[in-house]
Amino acid sequence: MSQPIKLSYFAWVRERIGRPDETLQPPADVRTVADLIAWLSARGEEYAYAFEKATVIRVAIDRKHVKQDSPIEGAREIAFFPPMTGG
Amino acid sequence: MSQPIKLSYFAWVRERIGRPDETLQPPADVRTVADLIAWLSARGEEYAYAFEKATVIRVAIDRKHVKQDSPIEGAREIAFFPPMTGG
Amino acid sequence: MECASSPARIAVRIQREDFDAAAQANALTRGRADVGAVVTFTGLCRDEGGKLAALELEHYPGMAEDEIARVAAEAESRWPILGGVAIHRYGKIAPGENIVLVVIASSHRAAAFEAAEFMMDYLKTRAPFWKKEHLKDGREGAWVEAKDVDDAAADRWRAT
Amino acid sequence: MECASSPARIAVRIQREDFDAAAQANALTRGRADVGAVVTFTGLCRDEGGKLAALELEHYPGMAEDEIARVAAEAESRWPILGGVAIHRYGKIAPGENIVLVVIASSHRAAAFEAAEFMMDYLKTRAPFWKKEHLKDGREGAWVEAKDVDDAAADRWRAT
Repeated sequence: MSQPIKLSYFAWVRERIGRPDETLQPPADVRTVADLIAWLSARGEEYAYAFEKATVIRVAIDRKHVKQDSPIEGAREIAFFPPMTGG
Repeated sequence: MSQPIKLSYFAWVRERIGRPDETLQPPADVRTVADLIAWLSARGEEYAYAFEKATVIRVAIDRKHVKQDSPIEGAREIAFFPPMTGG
Repeated sequence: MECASSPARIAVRIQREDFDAAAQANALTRGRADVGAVVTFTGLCRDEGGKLAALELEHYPGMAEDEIARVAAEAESRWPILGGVAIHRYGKIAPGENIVLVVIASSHRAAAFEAAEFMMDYLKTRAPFWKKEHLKDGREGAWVEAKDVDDAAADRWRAT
Repeated sequence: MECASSPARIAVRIQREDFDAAAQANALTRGRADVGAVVTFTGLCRDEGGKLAALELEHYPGMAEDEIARVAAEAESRWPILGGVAIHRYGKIAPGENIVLVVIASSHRAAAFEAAEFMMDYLKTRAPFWKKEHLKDGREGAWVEAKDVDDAAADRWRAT
């Protein structure tokens, strides 16, 4: 039942993973943002490096900030990035 | 021993007294700002009217805010005015 | 008379180009006499004691606009705001250049000051922008780290 | 090296003429790259729902400058200020026109916001200016009354 999701990466998360975005279809047991981070981290060194301090990573689902325990069901785009430093 | 003092009035204090400034020589027993207000108030209706609510009147000696219990000795200029409404 | 939904009072723009803070502020007061206070905040790129050649500002297109609009909507719900503008630049920005602008017009000064400071505090911790340093010696510097003091500044608006 | 006394960083002017807020703010940042934040406050004459033709601002010449300079000196002692301007107009001012300007430049936004708001709060309760209303129907209105809320705004800076 899982859908393909566009994943976007910004700042040093993007640099570490080596691409700005990609579309992946996580398995059905990946239910929350935290599950998704764990699943990605197991995909390769670049992901493990990007998410090595998973708790500092900020996440947005469909362009809204969410917490890591948020469910990802129905998400079209999930973005991962460091704490913001604009302003 | 008392010296002539320039008295300045602003806003509705000026309007009530009917002049912007004057130089007066209060008697020696007028020692504080409050004494001066009482002495002026006894000089005529216009002063009594200006100082009818003496506690709201603000006072500056030589261009610095002072309280009504401040001594006036050595003052060259004493100004009386309502609470400020600039800004 | 139909009841129209109230228009957004704070305009939000994300752009590469510089902005003219004065023109933005003047546009908010032109032809009206109910504005008593305008607070303008301009954030500029510092050279960090001479070591910085530029800041590179990365942003999340789409979400950056949305998130600042959400911050603006919250400001409008908390203070009586007559008009406002929030502009955030992206791309390479040299020391001395503008990065961000918030202008708030209100009848009274406390609302204008508070809303402008609230917008900046929230924008700093919620708008998806990231700064990377480019150093004068040609090296690519580090990503600027988020500061706890900025989180604390944003948090204090929750108590009210 | 001789130790020179530090020059006043916040310029104070009392004038009848209008001011150009943008020119004042730009002058503070021109040619330097250590300013990270500029907060500009402009206070304008409101028409009070259409009833006001003008405000007449009376001031105490000499003391007005001195008192704002004292407020500025206190701001400089409390916050790391890189530059600033405070301008207060006097005379007859029509609705929509500028009355007062405070601009503060600092490295960081919290200092710029706080110092500008402090200056305005103190200036409102300590600078010797008085406003008289002139009404649209030709009548001379009342002297504007001082507000308790302004005293409260100034008082809160004492707790810090």
